[in-house]
Amino acid sequence: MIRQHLAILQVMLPMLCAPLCVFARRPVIAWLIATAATLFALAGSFILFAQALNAGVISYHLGGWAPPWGIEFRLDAANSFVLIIVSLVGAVCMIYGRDSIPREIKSSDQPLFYTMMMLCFSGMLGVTSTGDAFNLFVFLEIFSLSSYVLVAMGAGSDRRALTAAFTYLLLGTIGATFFVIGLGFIYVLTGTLNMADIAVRIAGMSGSGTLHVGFAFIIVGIGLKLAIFPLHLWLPNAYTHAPSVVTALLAGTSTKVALYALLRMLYTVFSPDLPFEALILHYLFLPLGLTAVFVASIIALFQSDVKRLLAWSSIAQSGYFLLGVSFANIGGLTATLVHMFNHAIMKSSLFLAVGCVVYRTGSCSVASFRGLGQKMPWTMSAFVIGGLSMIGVPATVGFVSKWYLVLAALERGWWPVAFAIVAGSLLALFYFGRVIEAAYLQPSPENSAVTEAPVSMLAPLWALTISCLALGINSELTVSTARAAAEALLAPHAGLPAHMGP
Amino acid sequence: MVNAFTSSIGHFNYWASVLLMTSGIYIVLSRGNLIKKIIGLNLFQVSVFMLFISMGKVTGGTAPILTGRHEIFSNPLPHVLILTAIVVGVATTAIGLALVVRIKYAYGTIEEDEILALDLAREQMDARAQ
Amino acid sequence: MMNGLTPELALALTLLLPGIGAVLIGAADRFSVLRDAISLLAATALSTMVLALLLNHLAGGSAQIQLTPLVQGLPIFLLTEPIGLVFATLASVLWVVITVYSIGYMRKNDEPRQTRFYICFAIAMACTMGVAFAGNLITLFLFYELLTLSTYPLVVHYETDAARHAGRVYLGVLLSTSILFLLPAIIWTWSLTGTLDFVKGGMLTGKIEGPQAALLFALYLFGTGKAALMPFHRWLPAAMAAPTPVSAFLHAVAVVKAGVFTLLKVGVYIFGTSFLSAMNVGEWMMWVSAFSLIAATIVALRKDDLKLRLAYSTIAQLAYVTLGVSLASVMGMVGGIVQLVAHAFGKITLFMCAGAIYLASGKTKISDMRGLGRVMPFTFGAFLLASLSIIGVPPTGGAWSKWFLMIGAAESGHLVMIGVWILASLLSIAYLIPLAARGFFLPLTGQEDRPQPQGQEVSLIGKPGLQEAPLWCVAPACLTAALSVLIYFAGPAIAGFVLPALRP
Amino acid sequence: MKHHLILLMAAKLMIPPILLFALYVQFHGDYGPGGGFQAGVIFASAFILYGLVFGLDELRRVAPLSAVTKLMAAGWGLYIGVGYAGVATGGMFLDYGRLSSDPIAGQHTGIFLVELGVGMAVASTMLAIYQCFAAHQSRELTDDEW
Repeated sequence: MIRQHLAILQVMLPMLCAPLCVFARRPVIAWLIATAATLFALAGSFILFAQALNAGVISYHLGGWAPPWGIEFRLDAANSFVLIIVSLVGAVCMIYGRDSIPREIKSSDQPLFYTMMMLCFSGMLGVTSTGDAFNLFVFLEIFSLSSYVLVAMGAGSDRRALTAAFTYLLLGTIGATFFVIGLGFIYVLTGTLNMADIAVRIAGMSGSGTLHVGFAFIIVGIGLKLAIFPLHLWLPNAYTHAPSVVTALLAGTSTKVALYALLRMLYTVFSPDLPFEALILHYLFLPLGLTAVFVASIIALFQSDVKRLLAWSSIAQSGYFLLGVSFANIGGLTATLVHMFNHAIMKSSLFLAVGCVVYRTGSCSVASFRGLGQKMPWTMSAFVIGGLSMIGVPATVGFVSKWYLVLAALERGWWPVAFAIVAGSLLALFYFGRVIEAAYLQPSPENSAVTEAPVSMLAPLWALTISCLALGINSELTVSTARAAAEALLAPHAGLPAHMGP
Repeated sequence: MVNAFTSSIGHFNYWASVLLMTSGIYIVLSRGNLIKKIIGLNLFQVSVFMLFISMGKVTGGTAPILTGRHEIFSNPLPHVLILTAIVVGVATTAIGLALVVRIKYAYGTIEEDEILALDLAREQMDARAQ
Repeated sequence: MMNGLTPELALALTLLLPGIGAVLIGAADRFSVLRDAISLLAATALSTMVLALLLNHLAGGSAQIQLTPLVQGLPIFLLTEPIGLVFATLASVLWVVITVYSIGYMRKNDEPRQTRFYICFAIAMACTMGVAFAGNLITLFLFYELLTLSTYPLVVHYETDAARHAGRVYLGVLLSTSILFLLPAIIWTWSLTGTLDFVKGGMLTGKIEGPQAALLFALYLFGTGKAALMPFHRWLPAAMAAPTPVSAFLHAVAVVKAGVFTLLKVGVYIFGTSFLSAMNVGEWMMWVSAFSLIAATIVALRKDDLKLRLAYSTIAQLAYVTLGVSLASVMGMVGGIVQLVAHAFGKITLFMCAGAIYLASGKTKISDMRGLGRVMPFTFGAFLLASLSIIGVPPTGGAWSKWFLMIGAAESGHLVMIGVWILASLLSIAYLIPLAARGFFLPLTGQEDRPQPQGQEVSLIGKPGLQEAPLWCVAPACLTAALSVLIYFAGPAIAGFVLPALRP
Repeated sequence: MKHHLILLMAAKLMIPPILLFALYVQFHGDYGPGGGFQAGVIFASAFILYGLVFGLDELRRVAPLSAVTKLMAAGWGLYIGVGYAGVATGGMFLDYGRLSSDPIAGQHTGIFLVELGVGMAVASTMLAIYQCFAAHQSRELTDDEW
């Protein structure tokens, strides 16, 4: 029976655990509840993915109301793939949080912190699972609102977390509202909110001005959440000042979920054949993606705070996503999805490693990394592997991403873009080089009694690092999965009930 | 010409929304006071709510309560959606205000430029300490 | 083969043995004698394995291993083939030599971080074996990159500002070129042909032509930054900041050899000589290589620091191979392979001698080395022999490589390149021979006024009799010097061994 | 404040009708206009009025923040619990029809419980927001400011 309802349960179990955490008297109980929920979601997402691959689209009707009238959770290979990403990073971060969170959050706040974590988590899962555009907005807001709070929770150690959260709130809300405006136009045009149904109904309307306006609003709205290059302003501060676990969770998942929403809108709801969309892809996403890769990487070079450096690197990476999308072929889409998964793994592991450093040294400036190569060998070697992966050294997942992105660019015949992709990843060499050099080749400050981070933090960190290596050496799994997901995205009408077909 | 005029007047609800929307965005971007920013944000959101609700109105329609006396109902779905969106908006405002209160405590001001100046001073202090 | 030792197992062991060695070296951190013994043991075991594989190949056998796919459809693939075997044999034998030398050098100099040093050596060796036995381009690329990374700690061994700077240049140039040029070239090849396996006679025929083919070729040549083609040669002089055994290792055993080896593999198995010559792909690159060759030689002439002079000499010698590949003739390729071997023996000797001189006298400047040959006759004798080999005077190994290269030039009709080689050889006489000549024929002068070199034993200079470096350092140098002469007699055999792989 | 007799008396008189009205809106909601959102806000407004007139300390005694938070979680849990009840009885998530043997009655029960949950959550959220913000008042208001 659980199997049958898994599509909803794995979103709603964390949602139920959120209020339960409020009742927990001791923080550790809240932690247990939260961790159990994430682990359940992780197992569930694997089962769902297998189900979606084997049996096709899973459609779950909330309250028994059939779509397009009722809300539908609609899982195909694409979103169950994203579910795996989200729940994997979520589970790892929760396990990691057992020692890290008490260090950064007051114990009286901890149950509420876990509540927010659960809300954020289930919001992300909901965005990914739902097949209803308005429901997507609601889950997007659940996840965004809770992440504003989570970012602000970093105020315990640095008051700048508050302003960071405030900016995030302003821009995030504007983004969400843009999304709703766009949705309004689409609703006026089609009279439906079910995404698959919208796709069927707008098929012949490519000349409609309303459609164009709605499309533009939706793309800008999601772009704000995704931190597409000129809309990224909230991201560096939010990532820098949030608690370590939150940063790792957000870096690994929030932009991925927004990217998923973008892909869903681009490929399922609006079909990529629409001429205006091709226009946007080529003349907007391509230059923006390239600019993001270079500008953000160059800014990252000059950061003295490692978390901020990684945040800028995330913006650069979202440029890669855009590039992959702008290729508008199955290769590019596969590359984007592969990179989405790989980036989630490596960026989370990097942020977790930085979290270990913060745990021991209380700071994450490049200077505080001096000499850590000897003092925290496990943490720093994980950091090095993550960095190498970002650079794209073979046998790491980053290499696999680069490979497929370049391949897709070559398939399109876009030479300069292929070179720009590798050149951009090269910039990562320089900004990671600085940190790694400080860690290994500079003496640690005198009388520093830094020791290795506790095992409970190293274990999840290394779980990610090892998967970073393992999936880099054998990418069969990720790539075939991503390809299946890409195909699912490009086949919007698959598995629709007869009354909703084109 | 006349046609264009009537069609724009006919969509006056859109014009009203657009006016509110742009005012809201303008306030968010131009005001340095955080509370005013929140007010602008609210204005912006409310304009969207109004847009939705006015779209759901059917001329001559009434509330969709099944009494058997009326034939034409306004479309209730936008109202339902906006009810949800309003809740989201309230939550956003609450969190925003809570943040402003905390900022006031932490910085002693809610003017953006003063906060930035304080942050900058602190960063310079940190840089010198290293 | 031997009972129980299948060729596949031997092939796997070539990668595993250095790896296991690295782990054991790490475990024996506290016991320096045990640690050094393990290093030596691993090196010996590895060369035994490679020799076993070589014998197996000579007996007509072959071995291959396929592992997981790195990206879809491209497995990690190891395979024994003649060029790879030549390189593997060379590298593994020289590893033994360089290990012996390192033990002497590091102990005498009382270097810090010796355990890390040996671990990195072993890992780099495993990567070199991976490069040598790579059965497809992506496997080669994988181990090529890992080799860069595993030698980085060696370059920054001293952890001083100079070493850090050297490390930045080293990693910066090598990773930049490989990611910026080599990786796109590989992906391009893959998207053209759908395979990256090394195929006899190449696989690009009919897939690409004209300027595009030339561009692809240039990408490969510049992308292989380890081959130090100008203007991407800066890392080689920079890496001289490392201890001398590291320099010898980089120049003769692993890194630069892996670079030119990659070029040879690409030339032979990806492009194929017939395709290269038919498309006239290498024309442009030939001139770049010729420039690199002459320019590096001239720079070498002007360097007073012995190690720097040797570094530029290496750049010039590597350009021989690049030139050989761009000539697109079978004999040019053969010349490149023989040059790989001959240069390895010659250059390792030169570096070991440079280290020995430094150990014994503390001198690094050539102008200071007058008369040293009289107190260090073995070192300087070895240096002289190796110099002759590098110049290409018979009967040394270098003679054969020049011979084959010139035949290659004649075969492909680029007679002007013969002139380039002759010029370069003449110039190399000018930068190599004076050192030995000064050492032997000029008197030891001026050292009464000179302050004693720091950290050296006072007894060495200004007293009669031999003042050689420790036996552990001198003996390997003499051995390789002797070998670089012996290679002369093996030259045709090597050529005959690899020719079947080259002729389509 | 104690001497603002008119305010005190007016508030005392108004609060019970407000609460009653809130309950009316709440229970009417499952088959007519009304419902948990509106009722919750009205319900909370009674408490907020109490707090305004009698002071925050008094309000905290009546509705302590910790209890309010728990109530919030409980309301929210109730909503999701009803969803689970649909699953437990063999239907879909949030399928209230299954809650009773008669689908119509089941719908009634379901929406009633959901609205109750919403009402609890909204009322307590409003109260919590009020309490949190009011607590940050920098000084007591003086009489002439009223």
